[in-house]
Amino acid sequence: MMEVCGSTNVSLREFGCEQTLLSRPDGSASFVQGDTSVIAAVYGPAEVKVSKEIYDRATLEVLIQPKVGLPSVRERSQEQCVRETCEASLLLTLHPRSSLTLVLQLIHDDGSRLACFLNAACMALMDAGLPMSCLFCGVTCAINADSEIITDPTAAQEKESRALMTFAIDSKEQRVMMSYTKGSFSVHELQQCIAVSQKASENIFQFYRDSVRRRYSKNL
Amino acid sequence: MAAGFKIAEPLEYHRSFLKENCRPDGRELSEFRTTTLNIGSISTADGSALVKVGNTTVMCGIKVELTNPLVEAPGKGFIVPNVDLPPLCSSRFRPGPPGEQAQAASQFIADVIESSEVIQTEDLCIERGKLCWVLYCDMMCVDYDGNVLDACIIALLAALKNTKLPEVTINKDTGSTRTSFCVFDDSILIVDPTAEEEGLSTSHLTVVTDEKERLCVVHKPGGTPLSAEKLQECIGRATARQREIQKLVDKVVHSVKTAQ
Amino acid sequence: MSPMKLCVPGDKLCSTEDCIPGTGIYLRHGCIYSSLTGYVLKKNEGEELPVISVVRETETQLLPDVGAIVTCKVTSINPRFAKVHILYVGSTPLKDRFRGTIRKEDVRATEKDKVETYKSFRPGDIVLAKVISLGDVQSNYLLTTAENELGVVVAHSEAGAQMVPISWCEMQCPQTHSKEFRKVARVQPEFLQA
Amino acid sequence: MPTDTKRVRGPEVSQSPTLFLCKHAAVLPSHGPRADGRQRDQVDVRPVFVRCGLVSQAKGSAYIEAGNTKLMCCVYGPREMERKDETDMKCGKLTTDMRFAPFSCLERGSWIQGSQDKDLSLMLHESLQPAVCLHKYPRSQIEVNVMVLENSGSVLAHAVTCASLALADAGIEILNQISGLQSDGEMTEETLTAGVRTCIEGCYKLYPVIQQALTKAVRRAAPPPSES
Amino acid sequence: MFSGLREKVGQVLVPGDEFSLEVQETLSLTEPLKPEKVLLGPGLKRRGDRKLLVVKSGVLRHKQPHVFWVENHQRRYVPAKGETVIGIITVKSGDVFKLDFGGSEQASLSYLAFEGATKRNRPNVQVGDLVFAQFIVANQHMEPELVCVDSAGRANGLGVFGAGGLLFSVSLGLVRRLLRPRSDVLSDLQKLFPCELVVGMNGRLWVKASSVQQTLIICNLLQSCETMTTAQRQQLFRRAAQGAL
Repeated sequence: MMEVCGSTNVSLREFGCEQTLLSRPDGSASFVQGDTSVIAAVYGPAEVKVSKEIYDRATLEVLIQPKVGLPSVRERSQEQCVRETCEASLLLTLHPRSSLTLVLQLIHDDGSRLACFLNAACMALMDAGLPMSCLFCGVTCAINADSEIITDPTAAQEKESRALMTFAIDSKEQRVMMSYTKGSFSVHELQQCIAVSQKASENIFQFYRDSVRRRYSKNL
Repeated sequence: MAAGFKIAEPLEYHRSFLKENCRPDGRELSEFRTTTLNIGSISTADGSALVKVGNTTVMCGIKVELTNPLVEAPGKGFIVPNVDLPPLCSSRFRPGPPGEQAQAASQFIADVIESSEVIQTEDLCIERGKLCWVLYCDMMCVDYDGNVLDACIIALLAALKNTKLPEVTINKDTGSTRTSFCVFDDSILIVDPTAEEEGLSTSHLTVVTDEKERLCVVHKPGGTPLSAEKLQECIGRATARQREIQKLVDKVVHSVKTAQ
Repeated sequence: MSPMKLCVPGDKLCSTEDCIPGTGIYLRHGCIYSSLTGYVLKKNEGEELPVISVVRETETQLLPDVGAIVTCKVTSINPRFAKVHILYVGSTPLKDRFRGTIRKEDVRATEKDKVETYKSFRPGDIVLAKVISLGDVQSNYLLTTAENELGVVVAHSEAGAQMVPISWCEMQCPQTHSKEFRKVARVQPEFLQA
Repeated sequence: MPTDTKRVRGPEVSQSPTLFLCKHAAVLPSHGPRADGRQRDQVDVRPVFVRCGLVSQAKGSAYIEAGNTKLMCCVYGPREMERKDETDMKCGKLTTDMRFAPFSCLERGSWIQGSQDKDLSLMLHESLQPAVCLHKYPRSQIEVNVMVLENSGSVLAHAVTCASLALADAGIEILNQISGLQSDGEMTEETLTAGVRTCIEGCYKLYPVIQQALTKAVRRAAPPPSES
Repeated sequence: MFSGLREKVGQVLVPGDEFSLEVQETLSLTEPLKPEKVLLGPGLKRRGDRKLLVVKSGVLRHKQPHVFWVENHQRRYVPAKGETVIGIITVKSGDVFKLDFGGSEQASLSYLAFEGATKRNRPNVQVGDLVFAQFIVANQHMEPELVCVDSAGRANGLGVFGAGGLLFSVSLGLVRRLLRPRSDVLSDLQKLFPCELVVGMNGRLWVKASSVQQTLIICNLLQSCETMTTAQRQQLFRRAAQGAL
């Protein structure tokens, strides 16, 4: 792993999470990062449409609902990112010919929304008890005009940034599962951002573990 | 019965090739397919280009229109990129509105334009707050055999170079090129995947670089995780590819100019 | 050898008095016309007149026909039937997906009422089968494996290894040596090699 | 108009700059040679370039270029019926889809298929239906997709030609090659028959071109089978 | 043996946690020398020969000698052979009924899988009926199959039921708590009202008490049990017994 230089800020905003907050879905979670907030709901394994049936694994669908209005092309592209990340961590072959649906509702957007979608998705999948080979989390990094790296930026910080990167990191080896970038940057900056995200992911995974422990505290 | 093996066990079939460091179509792991480019072939469009990367064929047509700039961005014009994957190009697409893949591709192209600053939207403004240009860039896939995003970017770039705006000059000095990679079995990297290889691989990675070899987009929509070293390897390959494509585009644009 | 004659659809080839119509052609007003682009082939099959056909080397068969031997992949099974995807008709690969059904009573020729689909096929198996009917509006192509040469040709064990047939109803995993039940086709060496 | 959420959207209204240029006299001269120098009332077909089997993914494909009109057609199938309830046990189904690329006309086309496209699809279907031996493809469908890359007149006619080429290239049994020509304008009965006659004559002229393209494609695809 | 795993029993695990199944080099004298096989329940998967992977979040549980599983609050039921569930008949077709049991596909139930049923003497079962049945086929490859007879051909409590009662759903975790031997919730409930209770492993419960009111009270009590500690529950039951609800 690369050395994280001293000037970069690995601080993350305050997190919040609640599992099983909805009664209808098979699994649900809300995830809050600062003022950004997302609710995720998972349905399945349920019956699958014949046209979408895959004979040796489950079919996963991801739907992202923006705060207002209909989902647009931007949501579609983020859906693809979330879906493929979930597909890589879920053990889909254990539920062949069935469907999984993940609905992500944006409650409030104050930056790092893709990261928040990923975190909410992971908590909801865990809540639904779907078999997963590892956990994943999302981290957004912004590079501002002074070439400083800001983790988990707010909407205002995102706007001022020169480049914006979101990574999904897996819990096993802290490798990059997904990357989504905007703006231009050097190779060195990319490597730095990845290193920072990997460091930040440790905090998030610890947070995951703590909130699951809290949830099961009654059963201990 | 080799053909039987290919259809019945496609993954095993590809693995048996990769073991030998080659691919079913005879290419090496890091070898691109032949790329050809033809520009200005559509007279009804203001700029057009046809790109073939192996079998994959993408046509980009640009239509230029006039409109009013937005109140919140009075000094900016518009670029509206859309990728169309019609049922014509592969049996996997159905008629009707664009599917998820086409939509994600459109968004990707829009991101590339914004990040690489291929065109400054400020340059498309004719009179501040009153009149500006809108460039409708439609990329139409005619033959879908993998790596469509690469072909789309090349087509877009070439078509933009081919576009002439009446009485307006645009500086289009930054070009950008992308390179697609596929990850097989979590560890083997291949470039310029065909449709079949795309379907079997576990992860995709797309790197876009500009002329100054800065990175514009590093897009990896999920899939199996990748270490930082592998990523570095991909970026190195992408910059090399960028130079090749730049040369190709320049050559074709130049040849068209001299022909006029 | 003289170069073969090429024809396009609508070409008049000869009169019905000269040849017996084969494939890739149609009859109109006592004449034989081509309905395909391809090579004109005349074959003498011991009868008075030669059989005339138009053939294309690439794709001879576009659709599964009754009586055709097909190669398919099992996609799902339930106690009454197995659902398959047809991959090949004869030796011609199909570009598009066609679905077929092997009903429990069509799995084998003897002791039909003792057949258990789960002991005959598993999802993912590659099966050789024969088309017995095109089915009806609601159903798929109906297939049978009730012949010695038909049945499972490639199967993977629970451990993931390709299994070796040991009898007409059992296969063995080379790794764990566990045996699994299948309706095994009589060994066809060329397929196993691949 | 409902907003299109499935594409990257631009400004709500925009005009083509050609609207602001002064229009040249749009009236066609009723005598003398046509604008591109071809003769009136004669079988003077634009030079046609035809090629088969260009699209790797399709079962059969064809590209036609006549003057500036450029069309592409792909044939997929026969494949399983998409909708189970429409399955016909005796006869296959032919579906046609004809679309214009947004940059194919002088006016930028909308993304959503207009009624014109649907009408053309239907007419294309009607011209092809009788020629295809659908009874040979029970319970399956054959899809014909046409994409107009550049429109400079006679689109439907060339679409028909192109589609029949692609069908033949796909190895789907058809009774005859069809080619189309179009003549436009309001017609009296007399000029109509004359028009039809010139069209038929023109089609004959097209025929060898088509034949050549097809045989070339077949030769490329496969060597002649040995005579046995 | 499996000390790594043993240490974690009763603790919360999350997907991705790994354990080694390596046999220790120093064998303790108190444990038998013969290497024993570990039995893995829900939430645990073998990875290769030596590794064990946690795939679901929850509390690790252990039963002698070497049975381990992860207990979690899953709501969606995944069928397993031998489990008994409450299903609703949805279709009668040919020789089988189709049942909805809340899983990813419908289960089949043969006409002949009822006590005393023969080809002539078909059981009287209608669409919409509730059936208490046991899985004899339940795996990822096949359509699940249910029966209403045991291996001896007896009903043994299985079959059609449910006139006048109330069917509702709870979490799978609560069902397992109810079915535990000497279940505390169940014993508390028995003290309250006399009632009939059918518990399906698929999270469906059916209750019938002497009056509609009592049925509804039991239903509400059971549903609220999920999120309560033992003390809270006992207090609630006491209030119910006093007629406060």
